[in-house]
Amino acid sequence: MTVKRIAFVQELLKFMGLEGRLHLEWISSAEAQKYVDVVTKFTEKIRNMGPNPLRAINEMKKAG
Amino acid sequence: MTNSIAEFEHDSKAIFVIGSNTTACHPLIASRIIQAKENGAKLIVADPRNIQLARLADLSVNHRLGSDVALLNGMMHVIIQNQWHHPDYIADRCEDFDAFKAVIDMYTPDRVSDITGVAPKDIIRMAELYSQNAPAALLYAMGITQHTTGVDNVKSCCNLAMLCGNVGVKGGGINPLRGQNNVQGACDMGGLPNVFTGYQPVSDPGANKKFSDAWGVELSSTPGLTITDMIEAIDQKKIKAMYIIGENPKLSDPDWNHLNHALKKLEFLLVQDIFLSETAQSADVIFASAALGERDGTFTNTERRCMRARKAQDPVGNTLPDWQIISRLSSAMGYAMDYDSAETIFDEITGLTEKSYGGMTYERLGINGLQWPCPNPDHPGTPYLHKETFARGKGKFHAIEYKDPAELACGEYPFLLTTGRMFAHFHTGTMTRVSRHLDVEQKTGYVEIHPDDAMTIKIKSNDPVLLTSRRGQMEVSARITTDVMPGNLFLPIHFGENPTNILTSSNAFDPLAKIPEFKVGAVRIERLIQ
Amino acid sequence: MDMVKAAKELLLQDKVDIFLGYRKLDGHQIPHGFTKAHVDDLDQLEISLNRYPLEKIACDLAQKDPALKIGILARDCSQRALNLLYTWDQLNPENIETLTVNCCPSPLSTHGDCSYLTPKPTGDYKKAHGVDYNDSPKDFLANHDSGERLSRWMYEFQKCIKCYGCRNVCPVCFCKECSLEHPNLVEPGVLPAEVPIFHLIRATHMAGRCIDCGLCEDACPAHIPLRMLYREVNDAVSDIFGYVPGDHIEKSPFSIIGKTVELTPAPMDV
Amino acid sequence: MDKCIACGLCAEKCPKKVDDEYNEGLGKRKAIYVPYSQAVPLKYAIDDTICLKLTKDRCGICEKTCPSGAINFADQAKEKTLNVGSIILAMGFESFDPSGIDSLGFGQHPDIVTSMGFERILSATGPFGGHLCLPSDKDHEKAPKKIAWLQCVGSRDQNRCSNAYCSSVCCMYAVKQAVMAREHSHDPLDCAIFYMDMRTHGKDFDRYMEGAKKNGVRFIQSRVHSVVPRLDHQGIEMRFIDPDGTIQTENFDIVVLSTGLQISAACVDLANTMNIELDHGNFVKTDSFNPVSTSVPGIYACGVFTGPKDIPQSVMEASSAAAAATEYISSARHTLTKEIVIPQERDTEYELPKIGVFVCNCGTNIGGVIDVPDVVAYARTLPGVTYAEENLFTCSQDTQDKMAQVIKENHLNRVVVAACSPKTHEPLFRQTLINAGLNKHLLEMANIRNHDSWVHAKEPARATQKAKHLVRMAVSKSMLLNSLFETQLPVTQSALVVGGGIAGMTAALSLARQGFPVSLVEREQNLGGNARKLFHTYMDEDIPVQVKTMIHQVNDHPMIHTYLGAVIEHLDGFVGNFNTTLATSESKVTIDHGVAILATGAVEAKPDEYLYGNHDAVMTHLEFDSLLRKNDPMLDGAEDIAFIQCVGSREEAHPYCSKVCCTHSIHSAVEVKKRNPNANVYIFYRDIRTYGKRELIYKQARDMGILFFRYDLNSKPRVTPSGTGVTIRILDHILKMPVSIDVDILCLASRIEARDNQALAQAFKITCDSDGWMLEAHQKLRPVDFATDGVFLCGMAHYPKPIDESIAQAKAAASRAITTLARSSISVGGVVSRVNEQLCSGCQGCIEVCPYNAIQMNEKKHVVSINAALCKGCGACAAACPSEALTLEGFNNEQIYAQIKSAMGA
Repeated sequence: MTVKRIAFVQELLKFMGLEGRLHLEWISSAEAQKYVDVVTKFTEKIRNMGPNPLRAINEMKKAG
Repeated sequence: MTNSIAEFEHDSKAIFVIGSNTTACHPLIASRIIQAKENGAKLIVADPRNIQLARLADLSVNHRLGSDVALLNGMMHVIIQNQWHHPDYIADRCEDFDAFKAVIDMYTPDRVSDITGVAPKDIIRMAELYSQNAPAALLYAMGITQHTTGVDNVKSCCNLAMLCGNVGVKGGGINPLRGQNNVQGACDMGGLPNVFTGYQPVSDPGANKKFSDAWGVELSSTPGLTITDMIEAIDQKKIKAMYIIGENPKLSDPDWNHLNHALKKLEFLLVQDIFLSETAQSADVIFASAALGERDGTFTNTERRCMRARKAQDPVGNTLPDWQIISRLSSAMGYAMDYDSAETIFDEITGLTEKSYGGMTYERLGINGLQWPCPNPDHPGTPYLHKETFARGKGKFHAIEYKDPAELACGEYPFLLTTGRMFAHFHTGTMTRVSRHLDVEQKTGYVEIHPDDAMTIKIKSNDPVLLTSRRGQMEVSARITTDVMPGNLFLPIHFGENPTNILTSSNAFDPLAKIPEFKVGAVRIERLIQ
Repeated sequence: MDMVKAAKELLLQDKVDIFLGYRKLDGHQIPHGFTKAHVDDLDQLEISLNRYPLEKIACDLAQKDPALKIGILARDCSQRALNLLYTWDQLNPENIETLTVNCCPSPLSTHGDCSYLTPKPTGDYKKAHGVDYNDSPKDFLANHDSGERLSRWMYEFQKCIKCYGCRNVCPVCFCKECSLEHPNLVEPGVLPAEVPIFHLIRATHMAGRCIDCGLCEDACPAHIPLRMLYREVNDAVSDIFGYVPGDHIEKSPFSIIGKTVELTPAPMDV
Repeated sequence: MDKCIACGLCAEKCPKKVDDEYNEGLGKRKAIYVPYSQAVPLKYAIDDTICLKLTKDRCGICEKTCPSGAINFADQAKEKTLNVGSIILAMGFESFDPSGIDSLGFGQHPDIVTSMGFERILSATGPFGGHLCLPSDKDHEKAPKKIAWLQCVGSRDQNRCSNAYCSSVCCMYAVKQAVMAREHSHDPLDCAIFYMDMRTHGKDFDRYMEGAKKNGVRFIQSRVHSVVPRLDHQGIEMRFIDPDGTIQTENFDIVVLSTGLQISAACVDLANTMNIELDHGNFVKTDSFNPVSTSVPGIYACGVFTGPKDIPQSVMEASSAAAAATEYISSARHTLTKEIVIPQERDTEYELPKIGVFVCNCGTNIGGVIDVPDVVAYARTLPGVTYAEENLFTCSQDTQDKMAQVIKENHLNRVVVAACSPKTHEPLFRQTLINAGLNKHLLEMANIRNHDSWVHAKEPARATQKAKHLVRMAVSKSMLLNSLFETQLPVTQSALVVGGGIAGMTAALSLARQGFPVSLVEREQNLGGNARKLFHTYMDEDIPVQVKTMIHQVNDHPMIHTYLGAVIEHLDGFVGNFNTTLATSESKVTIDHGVAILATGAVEAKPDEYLYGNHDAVMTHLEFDSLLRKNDPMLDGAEDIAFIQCVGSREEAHPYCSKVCCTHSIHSAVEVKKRNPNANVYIFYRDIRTYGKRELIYKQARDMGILFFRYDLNSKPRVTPSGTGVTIRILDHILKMPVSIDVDILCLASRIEARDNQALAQAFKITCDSDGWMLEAHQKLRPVDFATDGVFLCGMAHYPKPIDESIAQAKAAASRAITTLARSSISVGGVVSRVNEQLCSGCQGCIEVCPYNAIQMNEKKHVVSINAALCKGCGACAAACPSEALTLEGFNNEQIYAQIKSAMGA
């Protein structure tokens, strides 16, 4: 169910121009290293993508 | 409104919205504005708050509360300086231009900027957008009128429209957006102290005779009192009994304390409403009236369109349509009214209001209604006014100087409070707060405060705060938002538990129109320790 | 007229207790429930292009009286809506009789489209800054980079005046409590409706549910191209799960846990 | 031992280091140590052979370091006498030590490791922290590019060692290691497995192997000749003969020796002491019909001690041994139990939240990194918190008592424990709340150890900050906690067993012998199932005779009621309270039962190839067994007999191994050869899968001159009629030439096929996998349970298996069933979902997503309802509900949002 929902929401976010900001990974409690790798990699990736564009839009009260 | 709603979408090349939070208060007019925008019209928004429409505007400015005259004068200054005005139109159709220009000449962008807080370049750009995209429609609402300078503000709007030849033009005009669905109709029907239907003055002997003859009684030729005056009169025991129909002054009139004090002095209060409003709760007798959908009748909306409202079901319980209640009361008091239907009344109205309603019948109103003036049965109605000439003949330019609002921020009351509507509720909430969906949207009152100010007084979102004005004190929770400018607060008017009129002043009103200054007042805000 | 006769028959033969259609009243065409007691009202039955989610009225009626037999004037979109409502057990197909009207003379009708919605005019400003009503989701995705997609949709969402018209008119919105009114999900009391979460939540709820009738877009006073948004949502569902809501009476992929669809999470692309 | 709280300070300070045997010598441990990180109980022990204090009376630093005074050098091994009714031996195995085999080079190069060693390398708790690197690289950085696995090291080998048996598990673990190594590796990794026969006969194992092949793991059929570390230190050279017969040389970075399983000398000694009979491989001697019984009554064995086997089989046998052991002493059940006294629970519903926060130092586990006093001070400032304190060890018994006291004195009504994982300690702290008179669900934990101090040991300041965040989140959630209540439902203490084959009968007998009434349902008119048609087991036990005995036992047992010719028509209820309607040809019966065991078995598929059905000489196993049973004259006339393996198995349509056929064919071949030594017997196979002790009859068959021809899926044998016999043509894989053989009888090792269990699955709310086998709750750890509580499985309904395994599984199912049956009531409620009927639209999306079938539709109200007895509190329904009508108690949206909001708004 989760993978279905995530796959869908990823598509939706892509359509909205917000791709890459949602990621799903299964990590068991025994896979500490994988957890660290995934979280580090994802954090790095999001950091490289720059600040959340939605924040800018919601603070932008005036157009043009 | 001089013009029609549909024109904004199809005909206007520029739309200037000032003192109107259109998406929240007139959403379907806002819909037209959005559509106009998407069809290529320029949109200019001037409002002390960051309203939603500002996000879509080509240019939006936040001028200081109460600085409308200065802003408009500043725009006109720029227009005249740049020869963007319409000298032919002015020469042909208007008068008193020179005196007006003399005042305008003094409102340089720099000076206006000092008063309004709007950058000179924005003033210039506003002037350009408005004057260089014809026809341009000017829209305003209570943000213009609810001031001590309300009449001045309106006149300034008119000046601007005339200056650019925008009056009497399809897609242009001066368009005050009415606050209720039928406030136009109520005024048309003489719901004012000084006129009969169709603005025929009670003091005009011809009109007075016409109505006296029609109704078989001699009518007074002295104008009555405005609400503001009435409260004073009650206070002075000049008025002892009051009959209130479909209004909730306990929440809508200024200075709650003063009003309550006065209402207590009444010997008899009769309220007629569909809900048990705050005012009805203190009545001696209540007449329960039928609601929309339970009665026939007409409404005349903001674009002067008179439309039929049809009964869909019988009134609930023993409620009656207002016209039947009034008829019975009148009959009981000795003046027999025996109308058999709303249509009979409408026919009497059209017969006595020849110039504007004379050509209307229920049959002609059909689905879409008719816009007055519609003087005879063949007249198609009038989408926009002042087409060839102004109603009064020449369009009069008024030379208007900027005046400060009655209260300014000071050491003791460092914040300026403005009031208004929010999108989920209507007026005093009698009708909307009983809707589950709208209640979910906003359950109770709040005060909007800028994040910088919130930081200064150390409050977080939803923290309770205490508001104090020269009239009274009120507790309310804070909503932190950049929708208001630093130094300003905004309080919605819908919530009886946080009545804005505890804070607003009844002494500050427009000298002519007597409209209270709901839009500016000085207050203090303090954090309430939990 | 055949349709009037057929509807009268349904009522007179007690095949249905109520027949939902449109009636002309004072020049308005409004939804109306015709009953056996007033069977001659059916002479005023209107089969114009007017649309209203009659299925939604049917749901309300069925909720009050689950045994009520309901007849419905059904177009292509109504049929899809009904299928969807059967799927989600909001209506019992055994209690529903439809009289089909072909409102879609266009060849597109077989694709579940409705020619009544002739291409909508899209203003220049909107074309430049917003989303064209008539663009296809795939073209939109192909022709705009992600920053532009974002800004265009945010422009559209910022127009929202939170009238809830899209939800209220939607024939397949049947929840008793709506997530859009949940203060933990969408900030209440502000305009525009919280950007973009309000519309994304609704889009998510439309996944595997929207039957593309276009009523929401017709209803939207802010001219947000909702139909295109939900089309994309359905395209995604169809691409990922091969499911087209309203096509048949079958469960949505979001309500089935089993192995119907094998998916693995997409790898993280850096 | 009671005092040790496993803080690890002692081991940190201990100066003495030795090779860590747990990590196969690849790492070091101290003289005071925990054998491995998941050890239970988690207590430190002193190795008295190397401890400086104990050997030389020096050092003693651990005693000074220990914060809880748990070190006792004077502790001595003590002898204890226990009086017991039965004994279970589960002593496991030791891995074969390949040091003695020169040609494999073990010990000559660090990069030649045993499979156990490699397992440690891949493990996160292993010597390199789960980082795949060359053991020879001191920095543990250099990653291997090529790894080889050598199968059958210490198994199927009487030359280099004396382990003639197959170790059963090595093929599968080698494939697993290869797949995992590739997953661990950042760069492309070449993995090659050198094998004789790939024995991946377990459930879903073949699929896994095919997946590995597809993903590029190489499988090379070859017995490796020699493994030589290269002199130039460029890896390890391997020489082998490829399937074409060519000698090849290939270099690898790591060579893994897939070492077999064997029984340790200590185990052999113990068995001898107990007079337990062992077989040639030193495994406990058992028979197929009593797979967990030793030769001594009352002593049972399970796991590898009775023969090589994998985890699921070991787990099954363990339950099975438990059943056998309790059968023996069932009259003593409940004779030693004690009642617990619980204080009256306080009603806190109308109290304002008074939150107590207990922050644990966990010795230095937390306190060594996180500034605990700072966290406590911070906790005091949080809204709702009226009490906060610091504990050295929150989980210690005295702290527990103190906590209960504090809760009572301060009238706390919410408790937040900031310590370790709720997984291990939540039950303990819940008990503390119970002891303090609070509802046990008014507890919230913040895991500041596993989630914080352990992972951020190098950043103490930020770890403290994070601890504050975690505490704040827990506090904000705890504010919204409610008391949750459980109710008791009575259990119907009887069982339903579906299927009257060997498995079903075994389960029924086991339950009945332990005093529980059983209803045994069989669809046919007689008991026995497939077993009635079989001949002998591979151990030469006469199956029909044994089955007859079993049927008698069932029929004679007063606690078993057998329904023949009956099918399940309808089933209601849930664990402890099932209600089943059976239909026989004459009547319908309704049975109340607390549990159900499904043992519906499987069937032999009818082949659709090799002339089956078109030629009298071609038959299946069951048909051939019938000839053997009846001493059919057809056998006497047969001079040439052939068997074809994998008929319909391990193919695209049926990608599983039928598991029993290799042994069956070989056993039949041997039987033929015994009866007629001159007969020519041929077996056409793909991999011979005579796992475990079965390997011995494979050897016997070869010794007797039975001929084996390997074929692969691309070149299956072709069979054509030739008179009364048939001709088989095949490409010989050694000669590379077509061979044609005329035979009188061709026996096809036909696939074993699952029955159509759809109706049953629907009734019992269980699932079947894509091959039709019933799906157990967990393939390794819960092999006889279903996800649905109170329903168990055994026998071939689960997967094809021989009689001994069926019986073991049947006893295991009985054993698991008794965990429910032995109780008079079950608790229901607590962390379960709840329906708000006002909000439910009756769309039933939740019903579809509930993996436990705990949600029903109430057609009358058009809303759903939750069966708290079935709900496991997974929350899938709450997530699926579009209108938030469903709430998971203890994890409701408000609580989760409160936590998130608290996390975001620092």
